[in-house]
Amino acid sequence: MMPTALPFWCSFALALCAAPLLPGIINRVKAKFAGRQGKPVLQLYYDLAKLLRKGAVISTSTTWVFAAGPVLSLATVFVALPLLPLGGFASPFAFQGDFLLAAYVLGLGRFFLILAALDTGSAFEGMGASREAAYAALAEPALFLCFLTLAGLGADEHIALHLSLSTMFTGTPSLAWLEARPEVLLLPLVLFLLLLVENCRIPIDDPNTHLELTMIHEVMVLDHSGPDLAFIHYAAALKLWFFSALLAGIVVPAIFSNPWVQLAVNSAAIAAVAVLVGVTESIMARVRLPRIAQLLGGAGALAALALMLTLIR
Amino acid sequence: MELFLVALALLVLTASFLAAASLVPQVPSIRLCVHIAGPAGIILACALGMAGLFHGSWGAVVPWQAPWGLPLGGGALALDGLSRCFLLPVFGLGAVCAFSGAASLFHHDIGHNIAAHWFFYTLLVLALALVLTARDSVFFLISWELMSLSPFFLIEFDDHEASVREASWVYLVAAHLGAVVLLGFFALAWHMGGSSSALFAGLSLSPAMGSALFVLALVGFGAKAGLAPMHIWLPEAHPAAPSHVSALLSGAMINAGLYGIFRTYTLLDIQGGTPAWWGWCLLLLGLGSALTGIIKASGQSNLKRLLAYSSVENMGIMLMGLGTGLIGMQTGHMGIATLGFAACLIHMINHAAFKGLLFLCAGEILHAVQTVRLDLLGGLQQRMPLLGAAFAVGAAAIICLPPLNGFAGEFVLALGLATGVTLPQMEIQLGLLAALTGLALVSGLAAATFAKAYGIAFLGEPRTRLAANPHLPTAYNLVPLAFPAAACLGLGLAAPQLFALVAQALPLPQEVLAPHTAPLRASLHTVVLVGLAGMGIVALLVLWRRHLLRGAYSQKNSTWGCGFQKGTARIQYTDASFTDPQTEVFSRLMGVQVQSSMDKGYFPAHASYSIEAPDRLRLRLYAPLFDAVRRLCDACKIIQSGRIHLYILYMLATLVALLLWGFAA
Amino acid sequence: MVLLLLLLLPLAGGTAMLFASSFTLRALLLMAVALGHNICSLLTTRQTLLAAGDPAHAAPVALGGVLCPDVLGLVFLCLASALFTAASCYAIGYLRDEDAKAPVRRHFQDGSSFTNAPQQRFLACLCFFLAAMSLVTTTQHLGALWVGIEVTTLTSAPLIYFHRHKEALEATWKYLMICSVGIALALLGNVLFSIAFYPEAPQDHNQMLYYISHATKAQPAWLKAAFIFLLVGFGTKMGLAPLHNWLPDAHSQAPSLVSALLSGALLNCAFLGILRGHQVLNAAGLGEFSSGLLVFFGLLSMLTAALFIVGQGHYKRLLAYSSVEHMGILALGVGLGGAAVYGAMLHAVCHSLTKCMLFLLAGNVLTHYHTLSSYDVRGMRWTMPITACLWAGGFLAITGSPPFGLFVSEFSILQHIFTTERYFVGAAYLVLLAVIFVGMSIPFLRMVQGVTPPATPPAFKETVFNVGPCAVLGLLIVTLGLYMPPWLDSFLRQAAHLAGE
Amino acid sequence: MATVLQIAIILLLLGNFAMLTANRLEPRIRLVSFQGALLAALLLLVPQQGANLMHNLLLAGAIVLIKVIGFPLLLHRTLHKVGLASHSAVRGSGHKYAVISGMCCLIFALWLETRLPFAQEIYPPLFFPAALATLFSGLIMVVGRMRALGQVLGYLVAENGIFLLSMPLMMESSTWFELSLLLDVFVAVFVMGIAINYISETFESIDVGRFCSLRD
Repeated sequence: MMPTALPFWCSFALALCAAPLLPGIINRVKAKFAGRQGKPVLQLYYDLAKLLRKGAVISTSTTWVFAAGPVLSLATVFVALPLLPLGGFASPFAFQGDFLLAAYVLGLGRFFLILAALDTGSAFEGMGASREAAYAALAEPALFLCFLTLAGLGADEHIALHLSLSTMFTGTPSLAWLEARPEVLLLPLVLFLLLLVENCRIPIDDPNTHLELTMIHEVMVLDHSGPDLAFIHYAAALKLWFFSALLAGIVVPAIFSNPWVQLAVNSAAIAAVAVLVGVTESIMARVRLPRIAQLLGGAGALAALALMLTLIR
Repeated sequence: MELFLVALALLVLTASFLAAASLVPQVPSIRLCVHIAGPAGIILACALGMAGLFHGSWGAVVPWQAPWGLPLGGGALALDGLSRCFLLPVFGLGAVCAFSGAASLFHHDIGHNIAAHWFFYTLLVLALALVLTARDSVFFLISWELMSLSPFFLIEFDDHEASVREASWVYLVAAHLGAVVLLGFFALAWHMGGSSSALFAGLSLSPAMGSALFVLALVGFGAKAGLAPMHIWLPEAHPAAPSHVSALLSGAMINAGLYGIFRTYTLLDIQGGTPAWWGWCLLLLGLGSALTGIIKASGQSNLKRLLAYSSVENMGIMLMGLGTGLIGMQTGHMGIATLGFAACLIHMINHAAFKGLLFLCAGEILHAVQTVRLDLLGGLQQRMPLLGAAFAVGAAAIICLPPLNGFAGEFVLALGLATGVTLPQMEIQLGLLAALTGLALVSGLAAATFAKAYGIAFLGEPRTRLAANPHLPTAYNLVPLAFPAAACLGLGLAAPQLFALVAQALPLPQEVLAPHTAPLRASLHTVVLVGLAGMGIVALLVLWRRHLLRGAYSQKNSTWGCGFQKGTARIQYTDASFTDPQTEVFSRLMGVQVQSSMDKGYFPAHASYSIEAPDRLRLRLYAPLFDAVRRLCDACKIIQSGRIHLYILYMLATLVALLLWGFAA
Repeated sequence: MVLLLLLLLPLAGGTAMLFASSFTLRALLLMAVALGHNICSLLTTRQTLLAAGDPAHAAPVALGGVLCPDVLGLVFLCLASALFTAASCYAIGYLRDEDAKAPVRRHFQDGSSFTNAPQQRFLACLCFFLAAMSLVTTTQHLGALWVGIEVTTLTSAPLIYFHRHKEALEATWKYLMICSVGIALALLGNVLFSIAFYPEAPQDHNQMLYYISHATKAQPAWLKAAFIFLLVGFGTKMGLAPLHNWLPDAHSQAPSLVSALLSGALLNCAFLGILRGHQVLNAAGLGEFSSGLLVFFGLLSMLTAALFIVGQGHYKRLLAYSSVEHMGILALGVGLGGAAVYGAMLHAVCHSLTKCMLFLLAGNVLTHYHTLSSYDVRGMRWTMPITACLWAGGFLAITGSPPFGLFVSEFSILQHIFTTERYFVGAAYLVLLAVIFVGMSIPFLRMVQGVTPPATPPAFKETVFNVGPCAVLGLLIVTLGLYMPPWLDSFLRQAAHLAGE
Repeated sequence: MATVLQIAIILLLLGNFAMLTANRLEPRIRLVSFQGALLAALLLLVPQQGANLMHNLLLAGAIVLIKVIGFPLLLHRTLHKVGLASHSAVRGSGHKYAVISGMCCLIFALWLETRLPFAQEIYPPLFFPAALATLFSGLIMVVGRMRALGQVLGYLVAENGIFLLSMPLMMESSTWFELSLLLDVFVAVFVMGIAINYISETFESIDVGRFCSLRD
């Protein structure tokens, strides 16, 4: 894969534009499973447009931190996204260890969202913030293990940038499992689980419930309204795209000579991930909160297993 | 070097002035004089010292011979890259904390002997500077002990409180026990090298002797650095000390322990190469400290204790860097070595900036609200926006978020560990990667912990009346905070330059370093660029948001209570409830004690939930140990029974025993 | 002549003291004795050092050769002289205050009434005590040394019994009895030395010179037996465990200035007795035997001191046990030989100065707080700031922390332990020092820190007399920790050389 | 001459045992003075290397003056002052232990004699163990006696033992020294006597077994 700038930037533009589609697809799939018509696929676009036009109700308890939360959560996803090899094309920003930067940048967004939640002084938002902080901490080792496994696959210090997302997620793994390394198949599983955690989907979190006591992400943004809420929704969609792109980077082999075909296949894979999320949400129930930690521990263990198997070879 | 020496001379001068002033009656004119001259002298000396550090090449070794009057040892001093790196926080924080201390002590000190306080402060800075430059065992030990003892007098500033007395005692004992091990270390090194300064010229040793020295150094210096099983003095001493002192101790003094370990390693030349277990030992100890520190920190509700435990965590991260460097050296992988050593030094410098900032902020909170217990705070951001912003910067920096400075150190370390995947030996790969995973967990927990620290203390509604009406800090109080805050941001943006500076101090030949430093500098440049881009995006988004809201109808209202209309500050999440999800996972490790009570029935009128995480190591290991020794001693006191007949019998028995022993053979 | 004055001056001063009726006269007399003795001892030291360096100078000799000082003894002579000066300064203030109080006083513990011994007698004994120590430190005749030490016991017993209450009497009796018996054993040691050299005997009074030069002809078995008796005998007086039992009682009950002299000067004199024996055994090639015993008793004393220091609530007893510890270190240092002997000499100097200061300060504390229990003394730093400052500094000094002199001596001993690769001794030494530090830190800090108990009398006046000598001593020990004058260094090195370096 | 010497030595040993068994103070004081007399006799009997008769006579006179006359007078005076003269018997069960330990000491002294090389017959036969046993008996008396005066007597006996040991070594030049020793001991006993006076005044008893208020 040549670091071709044009297809990459096209993929980036696609991501920015098409990200709000993913929740729509998920909702549509869920509705189909439930036998309902469901919301339009473009519902989030309408919502965003409406929210951006509206004013905001801001709590008297809050300070600038409250406003910084949505802004930073959106800005950080903006920054993290181009570090990925979008559409299967190596990022022009790729450097050794960029996966660390991406992870920490996303962490920055999450940190400020948590603070914004605490800034309202609401008990419910504090609840969400506390859970978000704890589960994010537990998810981090699993994510790192995934990255390291992928780095280990191509382990050779003579390859420049062997510790870069652009090397990890541009088709090597899929080629590897095609070469009879089935342990690599564990990785999509773990990453999918992490996607569910990071984006607050069932079975970890239920974005549509009406019971605040059981929510994680949604309850954190109860007080945000207007453009703030729009930023948050959009950032969430972009983050979903981010993780879907990770998955797509693993499963789509880099065998296409035409970059536009590759872009198309990649995007299709991302859409497929959204469908998969929808299916999962439809067929699974939400787990109890104390089980989430175990689930994350399990994900970490699987990733560690994958890493060890990779290293042994 | 000349500037550095002038700085030392100025410190000596200030110290003697303060010593003289502390012995005369504390009349107002003298107090005023001390208030102004003491901190001013320290700040000036620190500024001179700082200038001295940057004067000349960073990596160059500049020796100097101080006059020496003792029958043992000698006055050899030298500035080299490593010393310069560790002196950076000493002079930087030394000045900032003196400024902050001067501002906070100016009004509050009736009855205290302020001159004595500043005297010991000056002594601490001076002794630190000497420790970091001494090149002779006896000189080093004397400086070390001065450095260990003077904080004791700073910590016990408010000695009318029993907890402060207890804390200062714990500090003193820990410091002294560490120093005793160091006495053994230096005496052994002297024996091995043949002279008191031989150690500092490098010792060539057998593996067994080298390892003995290494272990002694690790225990002795580790006690000062607050490494995991020996960290117990940190969470006691820091809450007790005045905050400007805590900041200096945590940001500069405990580094001296790390310096000792680092320096010792560079000086020991083991025949047949460094034993492999050294590096692993350091890495494991570092990871253990980091995890212990952060897990304990997350369970604390006293902000200063939390910060103290976080120092344990950060020292652990630095030690992990050192261990990684050692492993890299030992396996011949210079890239990993470079990254590891550099991570250690970068994180050390950065830690000084943000930990100093956070402790100073904690001091201002204490000053404003009279408490640093998180469950009594809240809403301070609204009331003290600048202080809150400073704390937010510190918190974001300490959890290593880009573009602030903390990220660079952790990035370099993680990269070093991740490079492990390219190594041929599987066990080394696994070890390094496991450490990286641990590091990820540590950083995740750190984020949760500092979200709690900042969120509960500064955000939301005030939980008490005092927090609602804090005693607002003056500009004099806030100005000192600006320096470390600026350092947090500036060092983050200057990460490549910082790395270049640190690289000159590494214990590796420059030609070995060169192929590994260039790519890393490039990476760091990209990080900075991305950071700048991110800041640009944030700025744009802020402007856009403002534009959007300007046109639209906006209003201020109280927080939505999800239908619960009588929202008071008491229904907010507290630090205990915030920690609850982590407590469920780590309760064993955290050692939390949960106290919850609730009235029976469907509509309990009263309920409370609080958690406490006392140091179990202290309560279950050290306290019983000390108690057992004491009981043993008490039991042995029976031999002094007060009866003169017995005493003479002892003499008789001794005489007969000696005669039997002497003539039986 | 100067040498003889060392003896005659305090004797004459003491006799005159018995007839001095006014307080001012007594004070002047005391200061005159102290200063005169100081000058004499310095002159003697100078003469001896000159004679040692250059044969053209005549070494000072007096009383037909009985008084014939060597460098080793002079170290202890100068110490005794300096400490006596400090104690006399303190005594003036102390006795003036005692005079001002009611003649019949209440004991602060059991409330029984007691009186003080007459001041004339007290001061006379103090002067005689000094004379006896001068004899001990300037003679080379073991018999005269023995007599001198016996006389120190007899003259210091009345000093301990200055406050005539039950505890003081008990302490005095124990001191008198235990030390008399101990010294009797030392006398037997002297006799056994003579037997070892039998039928030869020294023709003049410089026994040490004779013994050392003829040591190889002596019977080793008798020399060993003699050393055992000397060690047990003078060890009792010096306070080596397990022979130290009188020491905490006497030191705690004596007036503080007497404790200071006992601990700082007298114990050293007894140590000199052991050193003499060690010199002879060294010369006879039996150094290993005596060194082994000294190392053993040194460590045992440190251990015993550690056991009693931990959990000790009585601050003067604490200081007394600390003396046991330091005597142990001295014995250890001399026993180790080599560079450690120099360390031991330096240690003797620094310990004497530090301990003297601490005991004098303890006197101030006792005067102000009327209690010997460290639990009842709080907040010294508020009520008596200079005393508290010196007290805290003294604590750090006595536990061997820099920048005080004892650090240098303790470290040089430690360094020598490692140089001779006696790692277990080194480990034990370090562990015991650490335990003692922890044990001492608790009561010392408790006394300095905190809030003054409400029942304490309002103010304590810190005068030139009660803190002046302490401050000077404090200054000296800090100086010794940072700078060692070359003349002192060479002085101590010569002494160490004599003591078997 | 030698026979007389041996008899004196045997008498010395018997005196030791008598003192160890004696209950009352007065006979013990008499026994001590008897021992002093024996000492003076032995001084004249023991062959010495380089001393002349005049000096020996002088020294023997001093011994008689101090040990045979001085001490008993001093002690009796103290005894009367303290008021213990008539009812001085103490019922004690410790005496059998005292005798047993006395025997042990004698055995120990005999053993020690076999271990030490004696140059040119310094001591007549039995002299060394007897002297050493005297020393140890004195120490046992100090350990075993509850009353201050008893301890002083023990101290005197121990001192006598040492004096005995030094006897054959005396020579011309050391006479002044032996004299000063005697004087020293005398002053010591004198000071002890004063202390006993104070003890009896303060405690209304001279039982030092009660001295245990200074302890840890």
